[in-house]
Formats: sequence, structure tokens, C-alpha cells
Amino acid sequence: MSVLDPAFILGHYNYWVSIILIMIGLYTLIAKKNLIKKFIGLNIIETAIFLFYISLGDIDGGVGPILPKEGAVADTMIYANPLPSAMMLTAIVVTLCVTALALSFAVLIYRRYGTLDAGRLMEEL
Amino acid sequence: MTRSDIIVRTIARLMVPFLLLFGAYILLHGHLGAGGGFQAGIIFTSALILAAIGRSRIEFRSQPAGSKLWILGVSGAVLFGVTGFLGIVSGGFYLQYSLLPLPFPVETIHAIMITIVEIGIGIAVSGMICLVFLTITGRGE
Amino acid sequence: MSGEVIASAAPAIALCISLSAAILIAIFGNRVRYVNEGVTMGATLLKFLLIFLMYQAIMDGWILQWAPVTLLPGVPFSLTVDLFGIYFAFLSSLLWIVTSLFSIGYMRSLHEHAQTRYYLCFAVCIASTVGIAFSGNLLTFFIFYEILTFATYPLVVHSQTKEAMAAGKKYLAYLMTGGIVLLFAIILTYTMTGTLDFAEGGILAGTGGTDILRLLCFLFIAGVGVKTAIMPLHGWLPAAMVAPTPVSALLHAVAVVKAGAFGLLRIIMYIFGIELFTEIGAAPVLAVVAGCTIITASFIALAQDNLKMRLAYSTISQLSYIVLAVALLAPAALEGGIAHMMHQAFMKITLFFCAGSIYVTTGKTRLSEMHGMADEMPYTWAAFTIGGLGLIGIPLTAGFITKWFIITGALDAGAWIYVLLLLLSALLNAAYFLPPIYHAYFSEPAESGDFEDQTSWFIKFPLIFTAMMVILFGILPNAPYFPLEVATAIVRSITGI
Amino acid sequence: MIWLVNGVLLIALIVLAAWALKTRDLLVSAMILSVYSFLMAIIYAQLNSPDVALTEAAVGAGITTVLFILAIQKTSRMEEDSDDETIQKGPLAIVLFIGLILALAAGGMPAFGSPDAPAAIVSGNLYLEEAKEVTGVVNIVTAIIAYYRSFDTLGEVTVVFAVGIGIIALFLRGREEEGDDEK
Amino acid sequence: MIPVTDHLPILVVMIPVITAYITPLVGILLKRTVKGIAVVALSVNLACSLLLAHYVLINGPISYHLSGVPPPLGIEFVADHLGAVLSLLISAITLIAIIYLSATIPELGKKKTSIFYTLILLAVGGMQGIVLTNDLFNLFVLIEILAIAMYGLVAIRGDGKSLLAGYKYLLIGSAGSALILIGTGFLFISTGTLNMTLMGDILPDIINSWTVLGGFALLIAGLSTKIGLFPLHIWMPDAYAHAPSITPVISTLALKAGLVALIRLIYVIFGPSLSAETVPLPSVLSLLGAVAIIICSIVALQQADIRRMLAYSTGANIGCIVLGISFATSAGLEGAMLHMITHTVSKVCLFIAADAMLIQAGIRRIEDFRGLADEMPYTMAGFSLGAISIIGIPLSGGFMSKIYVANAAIGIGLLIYAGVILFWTLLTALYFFRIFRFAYFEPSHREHRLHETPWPSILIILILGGASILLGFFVEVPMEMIRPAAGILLGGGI
Repeated sequence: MSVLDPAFILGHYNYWVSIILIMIGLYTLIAKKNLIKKFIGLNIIETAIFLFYISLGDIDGGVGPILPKEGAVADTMIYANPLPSAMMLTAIVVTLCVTALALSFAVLIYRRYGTLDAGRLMEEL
Repeated sequence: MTRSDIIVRTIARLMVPFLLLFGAYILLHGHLGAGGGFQAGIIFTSALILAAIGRSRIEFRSQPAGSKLWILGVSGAVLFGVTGFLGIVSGGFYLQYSLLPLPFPVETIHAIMITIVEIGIGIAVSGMICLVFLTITGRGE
Repeated sequence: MSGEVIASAAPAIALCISLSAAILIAIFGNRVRYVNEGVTMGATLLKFLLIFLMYQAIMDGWILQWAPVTLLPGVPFSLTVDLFGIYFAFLSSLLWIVTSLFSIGYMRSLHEHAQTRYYLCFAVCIASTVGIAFSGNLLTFFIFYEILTFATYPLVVHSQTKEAMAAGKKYLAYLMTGGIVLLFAIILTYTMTGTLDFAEGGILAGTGGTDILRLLCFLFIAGVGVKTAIMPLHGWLPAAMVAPTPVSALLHAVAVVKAGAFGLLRIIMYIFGIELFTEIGAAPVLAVVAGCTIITASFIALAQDNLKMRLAYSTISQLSYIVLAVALLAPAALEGGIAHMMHQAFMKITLFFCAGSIYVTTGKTRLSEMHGMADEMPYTWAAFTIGGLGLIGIPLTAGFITKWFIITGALDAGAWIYVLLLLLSALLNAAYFLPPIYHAYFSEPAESGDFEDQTSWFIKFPLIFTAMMVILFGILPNAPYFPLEVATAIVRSITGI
Repeated sequence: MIWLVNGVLLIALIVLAAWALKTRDLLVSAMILSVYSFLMAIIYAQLNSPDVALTEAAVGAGITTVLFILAIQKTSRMEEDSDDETIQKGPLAIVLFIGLILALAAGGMPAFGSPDAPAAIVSGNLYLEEAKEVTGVVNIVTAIIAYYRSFDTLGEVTVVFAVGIGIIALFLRGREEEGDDEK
Repeated sequence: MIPVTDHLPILVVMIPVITAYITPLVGILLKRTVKGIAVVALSVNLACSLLLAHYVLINGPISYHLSGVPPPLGIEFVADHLGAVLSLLISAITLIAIIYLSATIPELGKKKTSIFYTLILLAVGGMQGIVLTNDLFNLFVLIEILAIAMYGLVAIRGDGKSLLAGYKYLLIGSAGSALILIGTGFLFISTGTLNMTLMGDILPDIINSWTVLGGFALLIAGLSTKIGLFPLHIWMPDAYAHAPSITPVISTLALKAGLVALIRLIYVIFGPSLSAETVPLPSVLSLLGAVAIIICSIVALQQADIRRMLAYSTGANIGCIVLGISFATSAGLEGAMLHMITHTVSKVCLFIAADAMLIQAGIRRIEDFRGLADEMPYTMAGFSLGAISIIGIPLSGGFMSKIYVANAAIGIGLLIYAGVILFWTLLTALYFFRIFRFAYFEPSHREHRLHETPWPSILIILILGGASILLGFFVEVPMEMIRPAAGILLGGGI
């Protein structure tokens, strides 16, 4: 499969978007000096990763993995893979927790030093 | 206290019961549709935060409120963690419920236990996240 | 190692005697008076007795072995006592007794500080020296070899002056680097052979190409060469002379450097094997290095005014006799070399004792200040004379015997150049030992004022004893248990002649 | 048609992310993040993952944003970047390197939405086949979370718990110190 | 009915976690009992780990299906020899640390102390889980539990510097977690499963896919932040310098848990298909390890703060372990695992001794060691024993493990790495001898004579110091577990 093949590019477009988002987020995380901004970056990354996982779980023409209440699994229906969704639910919580922790750090650090600039703060260490 | 404050607070107070109801719905019907313990926990948290906004005078950082939430968070986690040991006691693996000596078909036992687990998650998450919120906000203004 | 191997904890007990002495000293040394000295003396005597008993067993053709645990697959922690090992252990434990006596006299007279640390480290040093002697494989050897390095460090920096700390740094830098190189060689050997046991005839034969063996040989010699003070790896030895004299006497004339020499012999004879060593062409190179060391060190010694420094360079020169003897690869030279380990030890320790005795009594360290001193200190200078003559190689002293054997070996090997070199070295020895002796007896004292010889018998006895031994070795070289006799037996067992 | 909507949404995401990166007003940044999360939730729903969509809407657009706003309220609203606006080369290099790895890796993946991707064959379909009979739960995601992989969920609860007490611990000392200051 | 012994893998994880849940409540209700509960829980945990190790040694690895669902649907725990031995190490060291902690003056307030215990217990649970789990996503969750507990443990003191150190750690750790999550996704998309053993079965067919390699690289990069592999070790010195006493000890263990994850990643998931020809990543790892060894040691030489110095020393040791892991031979693995054990024991000894000195005498800087051997002889003796092992002076644990790693390096013809390890010994000796020189050969500059540490601390320090030396002599004891562990891993796991 050639890299320039439009089918190849289109067939993966969700992945490309999530990669771009991950890169933007990572740049925010590394390059931005503001302690809160860094974690806005982390949230961008994590959300993009969720997008990546959810994309890999989806199947063309499928529906969400909620089966009909009655009767056997309908053969005619295609369901999306439930496992990535389940994993991502856990990951969302983890991200929320890490963000909460990081913001607490930021609030407390601001209270101590009156700045959120990483460049200045790391000199204090 | 401005007029808009009163409006916001009244709306917030009015929304609390609906949010709680919605949370309960999400929690108990998680096995039927989208949603589950965690989402319910988040909605409960929102309700509690709104309640906090609605009654600005409340001293959430005071010891009683804090420790109650703490008990909530802990009991949810313990409920989940200890329920898992039922699996071992009933002769299976940790978190395995199929061997529980209940007079239902396996399917029903699972459904019951899944609900219990979801409740545990919901309680733990709402308790702890609320606590986090109140800890961050509960001071400094 | 030929002979019947029997499992016995005796070697371990011999080690433990010194170690428990160290522990006792560590615990009680600062609290109870005379514990340091009492425990040290008790341990020395006990240990010597045990080693003497083991000596008998070994002479009967047994080999004692104690290998309780495995360290690497196929390499146990092995204490194995064979003839060569017990020979070295005997030497160090015998000299430990006299040095302990001397230490007591020395430390008391000078009211030294930190005596507990001193005696403790001394005991550990002796334990590791005996451990080196008893090592059944290279790894065990290395373990004790390095422990010796680290245990000597506190002794070198004993005075804690700036100069001493600097010397200590130098000492560690040299010896640790050597240790690392040696360790590298050991691991390489292990990877090539899967074993590290000392075996007669070597273990390396047929395991690798000449290049890798040459590299290995180089690494080994560079590794142990540091302790053996082969030039240019000798820098630590003169620096270490800041240590108290008993330390210089026992450790730097005997234990540490002899551990190096012992290791060199062990590696050449029991890891490479004489044949392989010859095959890879390492011997001539080693001989050249040793020859250069002998001559250069002698010349440097000539220029030293500080008595201990002169002795230090003399030690460097004398050690290379042993190396040269090995490198000549002739049985007679080998015998001479092995015997020289012991002979030189006695002669050199006598001289160091004398230096210590002079320092304790008069506080003098420079040769130029020692003119005319023999009248006041007759015993000391008599012993000095015997030791000095011995090192020159005057007949009827121990030194003559070994030099004779080495020269015979050189003649056997057809290495004329080394015969000449040895003779030249003897001349140089004479040049740096005779003048001090002459001045001590016949020159006028530099400064007036007599002093009384108040040296305690703790100091006098050891040097008289070792001087007597030098004469005895010279007169009765072949008496049972005497070095030459044992050396002959060792060489016989290796070469199979 | 759907993919066109998706395409627009995805491009909007990139624009929003870049804007969030660019702006110096943290409050704006946080609001953008909220919108971003909301759009993301719509995409998740599009991709047949209603549970995650619901959660992302509640968490990403809701709770997280509130957290950010709280934090910004308690600190300062504007970034005080001491350095100028230029792109920093070191971080950029790292990001490009990781992006390269990601792109290479993504290139080898099965096409998006392919029904015979290994993930679907090896485990996904198994859940779909047996989960309903075994657990009596029709939302398979719930079945996985609360039964098949409930240990992960227990771990998740533990993470929440750990963060909760961690944050409380951090703020505790603050109180004590403040008490000291008042004295 | 499942035999009770089979439940040991989950018990060692859940006992600390459940105890952690209830500890804060206990802290509110019955303040005095927190220490007791933590000690009891960790003692029970140690007993379980011992039983587990014993069981595994005799009967072989245990596979435990959580929720009673076998893989690929459920989560699997595998208590193989590696997991069992690390579990034992973690339980034992944390128990010792907790006993030490409860025997010393608490440096935090009362409420914080109970939270401190809670976080330690959570960290223990996380570590135990990491070394036992055989599921990649579960590994991620457990790593997060551990990481969050560690962030809390670092910053719990709440003063400015510890907050900054904690934030730095959090930042690097979060980036690492994100990378781990992406890497997991790549491996998941390629193999369709999360179970490591199953992945290992599937991967050889698709090993050359970019997706797999990219996932592998990202996972390793992410894990590097957790194990402090150069150049991602930068959080360590600050975290260790400003955290409360026991945090570096727990962190030392946490690094080892991360290394176990690395070992499983390389050997269980990639397994035999991983060799230098197909995937060059191991040689990259070797290089990183060697560079870590040299650079961290050189930086350690320049440190004035004892804990920073120890942190950089840890960085170098991690490099050595990674070096051993990257050789992909049983000798290398054995050496790496042995070094994990010896380094943990000795470094914990050093940290605890350094902490005892800090509490007792406020000693933080290396210059303060002047005359210490005179005033605190036993503490200093324990410190020296630990240092001897870290340096690698013969017949100590550290010496033997370095020999094993160096031997492995020569075994595959990479003499240069053996040289690096030996040279590193010199560097280590240099920075520890600085301390020895101050402590043993220089007079004290203090106005008051210091008092010796209380005896429970001394006892703990001396036990750890003695253990780090004795490990060298009785190296066969851990090797008995390590050898089969290496064998199993090289066979691609169970």
C-alpha cells in the first residue's frame, strides 16, 4: 500500500487526526511554561488517544455494543468492538484524576511562589 | 449579593433533585443503555456541586461534611473491593460471582452483582470527586 | 593440584581467627584497655599454630578444601590449601606475630591515636592475605585481593594528615584500577573457560586464539602488576610510605606486594600454565619489564635520602626479581623466585623494623641524620647490617641463595643478559645499602649529644628474630620447612619433574 | 455524508487544539478545551461508542472544565510566559520524533472500520457472543467494566481514591501553616 | 474448588489496597491504630508473598483468572518466579520501611501521617499488581495507581520545594503514561488482545510491522519515565531530595516494579522474536543503559546533597539493570534480576541510614559527614555496609550482581559494556569514598557531640546492611528463584 494512496489516507483519517492532536498536545505539555497550560495539553493528548482507541473499535456499518433486550444476538447487526470503549472509560477517569492532582499542585504552587511559570519555578528547586 | 446571584442559586437549587434522579437512572440502567456507575457518580458530583453553589454559606470544609464524604468514598471502594472476595469465599476466583449460593440463575446473579458493583463505583467516585472539589474550593476566597 | 583433596573447615577457621579478632577489637577496642593488643597477640599465635598444623598435613600430600557456597555457576567460594598456598600463608602468619609485637612497641612508644582502627584493619588485612593464599579459584582470590586493598587504606591514611590523605587517594586509585583490570580479565577467563579454578598446568590451554590470550595475559599482568609494583605501575608504593612503619613493614614489604607476586605466580602457573605462557610469547616481554624495573628502581633508590623511601624502591626492585624469575621459565629460577618471596620478606621486614626502631627512638627518618648512630643502637644496626647484606646477596645470607638460584636459572635458559643484569643489580644494592651502614658505624654523628637506647623489647625482639632468620636461611637453606625446600617441592609439583 | 460531518468535526478539533495551544488566556484555553471535549464526545457517539461519548461529555466538557476554571480562578488568568512567542526547537524536535513514530506505526494498522481487524476477531466478537447470556446485561461495555474486566475498574476506583486522599493531604498542611500564620 | 494457595497472587495485591481504603477512616476514628494496622497488613502481605514464593518455587507458576474469566476476555495474573521473587522483595522491604517509619518521630502532622501510610499501602498494592499482572491494560491501570500514590508521597510534605518536585514528577510521569497508553493501543490493534502471553504468541508473525515496533518503542519510552532511565531520570534527584524519609525507599521499589514491567514487555510480549537482527531496539537500550551508568555516576560525583547523590546513583544502577535486560540472554537477565535485588536492599539501607542521620543530626550535605563515624558509629557502619555493596566491593551483593551482568556482556561479545560496568565501579567508589573519608578520617566540625540513632533504627539499618553484604556470599539463595525465572522468560513466559 503506497503512502500516497488516497484510500490509505482516507482509510486512516481518524488516526491521522488523533496523531496530529497528540502532537499538538505534546508540544503544549513540553514547550508551554505555564503549569496549568501544560495540563490542558495533557487533556488534548489523552482525548486524542481516546479517539484513537474508539476509532479502532469501530466497524463500518456497525452500531453501539448494546444488544437488543430480547432474543438472541441479531446476526444481521454488526456491533462495534466493546473492549476499547470499556478501556477508555477507565482511562478517562484516570485522566480526570491526574488532571485534578496536577491542578491542585498548580494552585498550591501558585500560593507559595506567586507564579506558574515553570522556567522560573524550576530555578527554585 | 447581587440579583443574578440569587437567580443562579435558585436555578442551581432547583436542578439538584433532577440531577440526582438522573444520576440514579443512569446508575441503575447502566446495564441496559449507555452509562453506569462512573457516569452516575459524576452526575451526583455535579448535583452536589450545584448544591454547594446553591447554598453558598455552607461550610463544606468543616469537618463533618468532609468526613461524611470521605466515608462515602471509602465505603464505595470497600463495597467493590470486598464484594470481590465473595468470589473467593464461594470457591471461585476473585471477583467471580457465578458460584455465589443464591437461588437465581447465573445470569441474574451476575446482573445483581454488576448492579452492586456499579453502585459501589458510583458512591466511591461521587464521594471522592466531591471531596476533591471541596478541598480545592473550600478555602482562600 | 595433585594430592588427595579432603573437605575441611580448617582454612575457614584460620580466616575466622583473624576475623573474630577484628570483630572483638571493633566491639571492645575502645572500651577495655589492652584488648587491642591482647586479642591481636592471641589471634596471631592461635592462627600460626593452626597454619603450622595444616602445613604438616599439606606436606603429607593432602589438600584441604572448604567450598560452602556457589558464587557463579561452576565457581564456588573455595578455600583450597595446597603447598603453594600454605607456603604463603605460613609466611604471612609467622610475620604477623613479629609485626604485632613490633606494632605494640611502636604504637605505645608514639602514643598513636585511633589504635583500635589500626589493630582492626591489621587483623582484616591478615585475614585477607591468608584468604589470598588459600583461594581455590580466581574469583575467591579476587575477593580477598580487593578486601586487602580496602582494608589497607585506613592504615595508609592512619595519620590523617593532608599528605597521608593524598597518598591514600593515590593508593586507592592505583590499586582499584588494577583491581578492575584484573576483574575484567577474570570475567573474560570465565566466559572463555566456564571455570576459574587454579589447576596445575592451567585452564586456558586451547580455549582461544593467540590474540585473545595475549590480551588476557596483558590484562592479568597489568592487574596484579599494580600490587607487585612492576614499573610503571609502582607509583602507589612510595606514596604509601606515609603509613606507620609496622604497616610499611608487614603490608608493603610483605603482604600486599607479595599478594601481587603470589597472584602473578598463581596466574602464570595455574591459570595459563607454563607451556601456554611460553607459547604466547609473553615471557620475554615480562622479563624485559622486570629487568628494567630492577635496574631503574635501584637507581632511584640510590637517590633517596629518606630511609623508608629508599627501602620502598628497593622493594620494587626486589619484587621484580620474583617476576623475572618466573619470566625466565627455568625450574631453578622458579625455585629461586618462590624462595625469594619468603627470603626477601624476612630481609625487608628486618630493614623496616630497623627504620621504625630508629624513628621511635630518635624521630629521625633521613639517612643523612643517622651517622654514627650504631653505638647507641647496636641491636638495630646489627640487624640492619644483616638485612642489607642479605639484600645485596652476600654469601651466608638468605639473599645469596635466591640470587644464586635465579642466576643458575638464567644460565640454564641461556639468558646471559639477565645474568649480567642481576650482577649489576647486586652492585647497585651494595651501592645503596653499604654507605648507610658505613656511616652508622664509622662516621661522626651529625649532631652532638648522646642518647640512650630506650627502645622497648617489643621493638628489639622482632628485628633480632627476623635478622636471625635471614642468617639461618642463608646457612641452612635446605632444612625442612625452610623456603627453598618448599619452593623445590612446589616447582616439582608444577613442572612434574 | 456522515464522513463529511466527521471530517468537518475532526478539522474543527485540530483548529480548536491549536487555538488552545496558541492563546495566552488560560480561561479561553479551558473553554476551548470544553468545546473540544464536547465535539470529541459527538465523534465518539458517531463511532458507536455511546458510553464513552456520555462520559466524555460529562467529564471532559463538564468536570474537567470546572476544575480548570477553579484552578485558574485561584491562580492567574493569563500566561506569563517569560520567553517570546517563537516555536521552541527542542520540544518541537521531540514532538516531531514521536509524531514520526506514531505516523509510521499508524501506517501499518488495519484500515479504520475494517471488520476483520484483529481486535474485533480475537476478543471483540467473543464478548458480543457470550456476554449477554453470561451476565444478563445487554450493554456489553457495562458487562466488561463490571464483570469481565472488573479488576481494571477496581483499579480505576483505587486511582480515584488515591487522588482524593492525595489532594487532601496536599491541602492539609496548607491549613496548618495558615493557622500558624494567623497566630 | 480452587486451592487456597492459588489465591495468593490476588491476596498480595488486595490486602494492601483494602487496608489502604480503610486506613484514612481509621485515622479519623482511632488515631493511634494506623501504624499498627499498616504493620499488620504488611506483615500478612509478607507472609503471603513468602508462601507464594515457596509455592511457585516448588510447583511452578500460578495463573490466576480474575473474575473467573480466562484470557483473552478476562484479566490474568501470572505469578511466575520473577513475579514471586519481586513480590517478596517488595513486601519485605516495605514492611521494614513501615517499621522504621513507625519507630521514628513523625515528621508530618497526625492527619498527614495516616494519609502517608495510606499512600504507601496503595503504592505497595500497585507494585504487587505490576509484578504479577499479565494484562497490558491492567498494567497501565496499576502503573497509574502506583504513580499517583508516588506523586502524593513525594509532595506530601506540602512545602514549596516538595510541591515543585512532585509536579515535575507528575508532569514527566503523565507524559510517560500517555505514551504507554498509545503503545498499548498499537499492540492491541495489531494483536487484538491485551493478554501478554497471547500477544507473545501472535507477535512473531507480524513482528516486522511498523505498528508493533512503534508500539514497542512508545511503551519503552513511557516505561522509561517510570523507571527513571536516562535521560528521563531527571525527576528523581529532586523528588528524593525534597520528599519525606520513606518516599525514596518506596520509590526504589517502584522503579523495580517498572523494570519488571519492562522485562515482561521485552520477553513475554516480544519474546524470542526479539533479537538484534530483526529489532534493533535492544541495542538502543544497551546503549542507553551504558550512557546512564556513566553520566549519572559523573553527575553523582558533583552532588553535595546526600540524597541527590543517592538518586543519581540509582539512575546509574537502573542503567546497569537495563543493560542486563537488553542482552536477551539468560545470563543477562539473571544478572539484571540479581542486581535488582541487591541494589534494592543496599540502596534502601543507604536511604534509611541517611534518613536516620537527617532526623538525628540534620545531616543532609556530604560535608556534614565529617567525624560522623565517631559520633554515630553504628549508623555509619550500616551506611558503609550498604555503600560497600553499591560500590561493588568484593563479596558484597552488589559485587556479585555486577559480575553477573559483566559476565553476560562478555558472553555475547560486548566487552565494551563489561568495561563500562567495571569502570562504573571506580566512579561509584570515588563518590562514596568522599563520604568515607569525611566520616572516618576527618574530625567533626560540630559544636555539640551528636547522639547515636535510637536502637530500633540502628537495628534496621544494620540488618539491611548485613543483608546487602551477605547476599554476595549466599548469592545462590536468590539465584535459585532467578534462574528458573530467566528460563521461563526466555521461553516467552508461561
